[in-house]
Amino acid sequence: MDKIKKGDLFSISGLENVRISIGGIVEEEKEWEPMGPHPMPRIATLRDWDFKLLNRYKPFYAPVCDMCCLCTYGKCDLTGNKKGACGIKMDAQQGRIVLLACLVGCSAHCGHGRHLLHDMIKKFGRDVPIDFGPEVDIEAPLTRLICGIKPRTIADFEQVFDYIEEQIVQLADALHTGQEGSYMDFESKSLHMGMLDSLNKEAADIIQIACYGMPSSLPGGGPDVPLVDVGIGTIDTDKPVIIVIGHNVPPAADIGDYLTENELEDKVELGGICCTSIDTTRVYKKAKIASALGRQLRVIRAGIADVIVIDEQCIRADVLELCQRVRSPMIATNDKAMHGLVDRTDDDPDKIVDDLVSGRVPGVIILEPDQVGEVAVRTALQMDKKRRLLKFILSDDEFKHYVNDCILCGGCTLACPNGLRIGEANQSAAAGNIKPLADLFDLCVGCGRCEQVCKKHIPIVDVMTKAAYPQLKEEKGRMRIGRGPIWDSEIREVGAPLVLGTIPGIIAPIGCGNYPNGTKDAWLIVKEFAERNYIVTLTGCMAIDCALWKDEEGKTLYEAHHGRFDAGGVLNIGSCVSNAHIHDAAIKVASIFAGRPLRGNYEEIADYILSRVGACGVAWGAMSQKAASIASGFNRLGVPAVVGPHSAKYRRAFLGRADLKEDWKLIDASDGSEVYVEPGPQHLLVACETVEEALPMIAKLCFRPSDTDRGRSGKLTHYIDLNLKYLNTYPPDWHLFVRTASDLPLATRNALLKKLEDEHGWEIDWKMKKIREGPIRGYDPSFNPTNLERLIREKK
Amino acid sequence: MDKIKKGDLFSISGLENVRISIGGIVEEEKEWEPMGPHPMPRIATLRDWDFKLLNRYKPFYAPVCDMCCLCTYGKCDLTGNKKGACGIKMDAQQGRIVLLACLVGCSAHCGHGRHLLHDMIKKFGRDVPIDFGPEVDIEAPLTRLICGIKPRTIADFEQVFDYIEEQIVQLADALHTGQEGSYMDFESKSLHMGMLDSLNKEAADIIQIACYGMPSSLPGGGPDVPLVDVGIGTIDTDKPVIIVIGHNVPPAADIGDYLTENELEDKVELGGICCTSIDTTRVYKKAKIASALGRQLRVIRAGIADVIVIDEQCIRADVLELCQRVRSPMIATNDKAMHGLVDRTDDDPDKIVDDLVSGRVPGVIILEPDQVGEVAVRTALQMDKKRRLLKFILSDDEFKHYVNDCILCGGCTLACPNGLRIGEANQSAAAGNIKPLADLFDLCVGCGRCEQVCKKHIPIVDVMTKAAYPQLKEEKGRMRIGRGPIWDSEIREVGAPLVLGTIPGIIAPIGCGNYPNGTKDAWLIVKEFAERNYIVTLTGCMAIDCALWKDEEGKTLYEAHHGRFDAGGVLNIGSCVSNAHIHDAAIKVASIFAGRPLRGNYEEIADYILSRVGACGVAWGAMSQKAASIASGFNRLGVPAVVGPHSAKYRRAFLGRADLKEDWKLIDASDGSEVYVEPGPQHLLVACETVEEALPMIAKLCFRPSDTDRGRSGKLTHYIDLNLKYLNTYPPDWHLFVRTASDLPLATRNALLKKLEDEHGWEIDWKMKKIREGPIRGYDPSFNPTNLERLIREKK
Amino acid sequence: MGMEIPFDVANIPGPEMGEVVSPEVIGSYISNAERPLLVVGSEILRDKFFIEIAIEIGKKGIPIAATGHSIRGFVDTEYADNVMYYNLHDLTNCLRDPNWKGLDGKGNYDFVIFFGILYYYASQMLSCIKNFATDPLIRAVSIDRYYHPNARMSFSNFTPRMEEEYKAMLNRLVKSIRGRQK
Amino acid sequence: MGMEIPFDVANIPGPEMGEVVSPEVIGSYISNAERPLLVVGSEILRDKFFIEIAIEIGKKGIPIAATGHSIRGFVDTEYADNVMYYNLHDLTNCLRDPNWKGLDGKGNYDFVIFFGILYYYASQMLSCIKNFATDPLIRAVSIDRYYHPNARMSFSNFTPRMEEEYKAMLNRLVKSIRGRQK
Ligand code: SF4
Ligand code: SF4
Ligand code: SF4
Ligand code: SF4
Ligand code: SF4
Ligand code: SF4
Ligand code: SF4
Ligand code: SF4
Repeated sequence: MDKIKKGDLFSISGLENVRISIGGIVEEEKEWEPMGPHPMPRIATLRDWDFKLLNRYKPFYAPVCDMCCLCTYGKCDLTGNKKGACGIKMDAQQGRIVLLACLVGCSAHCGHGRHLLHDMIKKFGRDVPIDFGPEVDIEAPLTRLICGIKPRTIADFEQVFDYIEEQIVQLADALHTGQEGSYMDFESKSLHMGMLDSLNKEAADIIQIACYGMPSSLPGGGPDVPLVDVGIGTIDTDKPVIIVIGHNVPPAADIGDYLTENELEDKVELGGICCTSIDTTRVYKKAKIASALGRQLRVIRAGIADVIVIDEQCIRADVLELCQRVRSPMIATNDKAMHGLVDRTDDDPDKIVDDLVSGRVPGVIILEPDQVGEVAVRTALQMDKKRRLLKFILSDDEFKHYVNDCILCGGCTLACPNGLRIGEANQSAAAGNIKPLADLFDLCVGCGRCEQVCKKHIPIVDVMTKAAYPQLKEEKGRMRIGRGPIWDSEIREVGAPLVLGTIPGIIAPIGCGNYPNGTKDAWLIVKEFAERNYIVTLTGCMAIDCALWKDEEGKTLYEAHHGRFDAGGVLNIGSCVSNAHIHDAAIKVASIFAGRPLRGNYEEIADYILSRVGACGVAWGAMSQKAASIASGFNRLGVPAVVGPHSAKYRRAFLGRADLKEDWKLIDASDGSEVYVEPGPQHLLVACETVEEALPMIAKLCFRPSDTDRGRSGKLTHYIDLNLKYLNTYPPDWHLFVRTASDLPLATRNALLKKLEDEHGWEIDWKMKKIREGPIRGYDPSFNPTNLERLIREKK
Repeated sequence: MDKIKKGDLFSISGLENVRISIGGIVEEEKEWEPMGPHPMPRIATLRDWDFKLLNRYKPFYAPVCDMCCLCTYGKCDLTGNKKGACGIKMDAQQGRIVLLACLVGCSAHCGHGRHLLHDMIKKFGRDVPIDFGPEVDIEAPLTRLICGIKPRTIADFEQVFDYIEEQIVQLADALHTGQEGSYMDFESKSLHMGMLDSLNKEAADIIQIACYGMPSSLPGGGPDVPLVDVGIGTIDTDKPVIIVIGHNVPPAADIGDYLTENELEDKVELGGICCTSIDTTRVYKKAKIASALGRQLRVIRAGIADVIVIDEQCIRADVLELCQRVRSPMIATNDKAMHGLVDRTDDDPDKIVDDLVSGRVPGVIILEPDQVGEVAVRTALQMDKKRRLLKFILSDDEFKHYVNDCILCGGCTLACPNGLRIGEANQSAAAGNIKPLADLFDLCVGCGRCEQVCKKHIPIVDVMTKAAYPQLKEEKGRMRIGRGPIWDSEIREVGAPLVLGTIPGIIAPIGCGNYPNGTKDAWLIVKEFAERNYIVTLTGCMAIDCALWKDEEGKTLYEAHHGRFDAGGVLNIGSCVSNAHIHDAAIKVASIFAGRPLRGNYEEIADYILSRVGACGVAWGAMSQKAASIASGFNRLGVPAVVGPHSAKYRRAFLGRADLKEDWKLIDASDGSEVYVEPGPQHLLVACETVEEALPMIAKLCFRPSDTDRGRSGKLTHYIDLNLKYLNTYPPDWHLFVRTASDLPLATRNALLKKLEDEHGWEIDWKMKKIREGPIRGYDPSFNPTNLERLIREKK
Repeated sequence: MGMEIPFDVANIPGPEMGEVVSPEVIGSYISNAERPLLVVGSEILRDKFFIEIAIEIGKKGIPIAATGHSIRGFVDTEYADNVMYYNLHDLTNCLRDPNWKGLDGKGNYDFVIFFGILYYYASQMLSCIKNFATDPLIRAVSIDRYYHPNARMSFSNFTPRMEEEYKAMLNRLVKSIRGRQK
Repeated sequence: MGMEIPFDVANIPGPEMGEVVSPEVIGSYISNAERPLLVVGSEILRDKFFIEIAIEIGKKGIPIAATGHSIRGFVDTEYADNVMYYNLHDLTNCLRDPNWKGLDGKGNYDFVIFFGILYYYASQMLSCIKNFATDPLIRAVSIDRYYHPNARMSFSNFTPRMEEEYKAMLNRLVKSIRGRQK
């Protein structure tokens, strides 16, 4: 096998004139697992499963716009579910827009993954093995599940991306004017897109882990990953500072390499924003995380960067203009975001550095990651000297001038996505109290819309930053670096408690920072569930933002909690692409704990997860198109998600109807009987208005029909308790989740039984402490819930 | 070579445990042509070329909406080139929306092509040869040009689609919030997308020509293709009628096969709408073309179809509802457009037919094309009997009732994309004069928006159809079936006259039917240029619509003109995907006539075409996203396009500035000297308000710097003449195109020289009949224009 | 079309935008509605006054769906009559279903008043109702200090300086609602 | 925000929508403009009256760009003073460039009047001017029988029955324009 590799060319006698290229070397497949029913599913393959989900969790639409402007028959007015000129109705149009968002999100991950794979093959060769150490046997659960492939080397992911790309284009085709007419089919396509996206993410993260030796189950990985600094305050601005922004780590990795090779690790700060920063800490020990997306504008404007290196995604579109304003030269490293600059790939580094330092050009493009390190570092070293005397934080006088200038016209408030009352805060500041203004700093998502409309040309963002500067300088948190895959051995430990419900759930706060109320919400969500012994798995901006806050003892949540995939753990899985490992954990529960076949068997595994794995995603600040496709990927796999109120602007939710009995019919796979169950999980995708509402909702979405009574009583405890704590009252629906007395927490069982009797008219056998009548169904420990007829073992 | 094929598995001794699959068999490449500089270009590869185009033809933006609603940071107000929350400015946002449109358009063609390839490989095997007969040697100019591949069998297109799909996803990635910030880079990406789309189309059409033996240069093909019936009036409703709609021909082909095999060809009518109909006539002799897209709603509502078969693209999204209204059962055959129906692929045809005929289901999905024929035909045969007595055209009484009911509220007019004054026409009809209403029939684009807002619930479309019924029944045209590739031998004939300018140009009316003023415009455009000895090459809806009108002798344009690729020809190239052959013709001029290297050499060929091949696309009714990507594909290759006024809603144009001398600097490749030239072609993409304006504009965009004086004088003749004919005046800029007296048409030379002297202050040597001073440049027959420095042969 | 600027300036949904009306107009609609419903959100907690307004409306016989964590306000005030926690997404999803049984099992509502809900979340839910709860028609209005184009009727924007005027509007509203049998 | 329905009902561009004004308001703006330009389109050909209106405006010293095939109307009327064919796309593209030299080589315009242009094409060009011709500001207005939200100022929609009213408006407009040196 050493001699023949994919991509090889060899000749066969008699065919000298022909070169034969090896497309793929397929090892005997029986070796690991027989192929399941749905390898490499196409659009229609899993449509039945989707329709099952969609009939229970009916797509709910809230248009952001009543018009459609996608073709020149339009604009069309679709208000009131009217049809456009092409015949599309408002509901289908909303499904179409959701598919569009998922398309863009999924393409971002796929585009990134494919790009990464090209670069990694170029740098490390095709044969980098996929081997995550002794604790991870199932290296790529989603790849096995969806593609039916067991990747051995990174090159094996070529066929994965081939598959994804083909499917993405097929789905994009469906967006064309005059194609799909049914919102149900649009949603099935969005779910397909979401599934592809989950696969993207797994591929991308596995490739980078394999190539860069990022933490896995090798020593120092998993629960034992080290902590890194987080926060603007942790960047030592006395040194030259390089800030990397985006999602694609190779250029940053090259900077790290260059610093190491040139013994500059302690002389130059390498900090990052967004997912690239998380991944940089996985490859370069001294890297720091300046901030998540929400602070990007302000970090750049604060002028701390002596050079800014962007790659792709989650970069402000005006980054070049921002950089110029604070004289930070910019290096663009990716063809998706070239910002009109000149491509200097392969040019002489001396010349490039000179052009950047002299200010002859505001930035350059270098598309070869391995050419970025030298240019970035040398530029930073020189710029540091030049920029040392520049000040970008407002002086006290300037600040005073600006806040006094404000005429309270309210224009900024109308422009602000969060409706922040800046005028009033300015007024307070003018009167000597800067606290209201400083308090806005964390509520602000750093978008800059306010400044553009201010008739008094007040640089509002700078004014806010100035007011918050003392606290900003102290923004110093700690975070675990991204650990990557959950270990098979961990799954073996927690599989049973999770399915039985005794670990109440996996809570996965992921994604962006478009919070309604600042980063502290992220912290509170993690804290509440970690302290209740849920497993909390984070990725992306939420993983960063929750690290900014500390408890009374000065500890961040990462410091206060262990990093094991076990009760009470607070795990940073990694960047956005790493959240595939959360899917993977759920899949591995089905596979390792329950022994379900994995290969090409998506439907069965999703059915298993929906019915039995009490996991809930939380995308409190979800903002991007990626978040749309990520959520759709979780949803198709049977994992619900709670999102913040801005997410109502995604237009679509998946909401179950607890009041419709027919919607909650499951099959007992043991005998084929139909069972009406409690609404668990009640929703697949739902927004909450405030974090106080979200906390009990998250707990609620961890109920599963398979819960044992012990598990259910634990989940009920948290559900009721979180309601009492944050809503001051019992939830109106807690009784729906009671099947039997032993479902009730022991400590409060009597009181709860009494409530069931009094408030819900249930019949209680007080002698036996049993419920005689009331519940939707009784508790049957042998209940084997499924939505799939084909899984019925024996028809009764 | 017979024994080993791509996809084959074989074993090698010692490696018994391993199966090796053949990925591709690469024949020695030297065989045909050395590889050029840019095979399989990626996003950044041709960016320099794009920037050259974009600096001359600066992107012009006209937002349809001042807001952005693409992520949940929004909606953002971008009015006045403000930035959104992500930092994107209005101009870049418009570029982004254009890229999005091109993405959807390109994906539609790619999705279709890939889907077709799967089906064709399944049906015909991988080895169907690409062989278009003796007159076509360069079988796939775009594939050679862009990919550097010479496809031998249809399976070779797998790598073409692999490449396109990867690039599409890379480009889709760039749409994500927080990526590209420069409108120039968005446009470069749109041009890349457009180029990919041209490749898509070539691949798709070549595959279907190869598999179905559609016309090519084999006997009966090319200029000799037969004529078919076009128009609602040609469908014999006394027979069972099957109507196919969409773009993917295999299901329709299967219907044709079934009819032939069962000797039902004369018993059942197979008609089509949109491109599927064009392609159906290429595979089944008795097929008819019911209409282009603009009549789709009305054809369905007329109730003539006993069964409707849809595949993908350009199908009304409410098709199922429309079918139900007239009790036409529907068969969906493509996973991109499933309309919420149940997938019955592989189900028993008896059962399906029975369910459809009984009305138990309104429609079914059958995803295997080869299962469609039987079901469609048998259903039509049975439905014909059931539907025979149904009437869907309004009775006289109903008509009277409705037109009387109209209260002239004007709601319909405000809803109508063309602002048609329906109320007034109703009023006339109520007063006894139905002509105004009947006249609206052709102006109407058949969108149905008016009906939905009518407070009196007048079925406006039916009312209009009733009024126009007499003329509608007489809508009987004739069209050549799509001929596919232009022959190499034809190119050899016309290469010189085209480049020298003595054939004044190739006019390519293509695309949709969103005309401002009805289908007759399409006819006029073709007529005007064909009669002036331009070569007129049509595809898609314009090819259909122009066939609806006849001259005084009752001849359609296809009947009045020959079908050769030569002066005065009126060619139906085929469906939308066939318009790749128009690119191909231009490329072949560069390759065959001028001997430019083709392989992987896009930039040079595009440069050649821009400077020398007087071709102009006309998309008078461009409506869809495909039209956006098609136009971008033409533009990147150096072919300008004139579009109708609705196309201003595409948001972007590429407009040159005749008044800016610097924009028109070319290089003389012979010696490297810089030459300021006349603005030819002045625009790459421009909308005209009326057909009267468009006709001279199209002529104008055929000027090329390489024109010989004889060629130029011919082009000038037509340009001036069309201006005089349609605008009653000389064009204000005709003098810009005069380099020397011999550029002026002989017949009017003196008068024109006089005008130059009087009106433009030129100095004329009246004795020598020469121009002494005035022109932008003199005429230099040896001028070798290029935009590419690297093509300079010898620097002076 | 409305004449007010949406509180989120780009929140322009299209041709149908809510009217700015007086409290009395809304009051009279509420009074004449068959089955009105008051939907409150967490912003009512910012001042006891707003909870009291909600309760006063409730006391006129109008059921209350308390969304977000607004239910706290009622619990703390010990008002429990005809008020029930509901997630706003969930509630709106029910509202768009003509067959929904309502909070009391007696059927869906015909007039819905949004009060104290985060602007953009409320706006989206109003959009859902406007576009999809059309048969039978549910009229949804806002009595917040924001102009809500997706509502059928709405107040205009109030700045913090106009808090007293806003409160006066609410008082006028309460006064103009006819009490009904609960 | 405007109070009129766009002639194409879904043509709602966003927060900035043109005002509906009287002919005299536009007339006074034209009179006070530094460099006004009248842009006419093919719809002026539907009635001799409109060509005459354009010519009357032209005679007040305002240059005319004749787009579409409207130039026919001037040629046929033998009016050739300061009128020039221009493609509308091309013209708008020039207008958005502050350095454009104008029809007379003397520079760009500050006030542009659209008249007789196909509704949706005009609307798009007005959108370009509104969004991009901001520095220095070009004000573009419409004097067509349509409400044009992308124009700064516009008339409201006229139905065919109101043709006479519309013509009267145009007469009032002409009267209100102060003549100027050509
Ligand atoms: S869909 Fe978005 S871009 Fe289109 S009109 Fe509505 S707000 Fe504007
Ligand atoms: S895609 Fe359909 S709804 Fe949208 S603008 Fe085009 S015709 Fe109208
Ligand atoms: S930068 Fe902050 S305060 Fe300004 S509009 Fe954006 S979120 Fe509001
Ligand atoms: S827009 Fe400017 S002046 Fe107006 S309230 Fe805001 S900060 Fe003050
Ligand atoms: S979490 Fe969201 S905002 Fe943050 S880096 Fe990832 S995609 Fe961007
Ligand atoms: S993509 Fe940018 S401009 Fe569009 S809504 Fe999001 S933040 Fe606003
Ligand atoms: S169907 Fe015809 S008349 Fe009716 S709105 Fe559409 S284009 Fe206008
Ligand atoms: S909307 Fe109906 S009633 Fe009103 S003018 Fe049109 S056809 Fe007549």
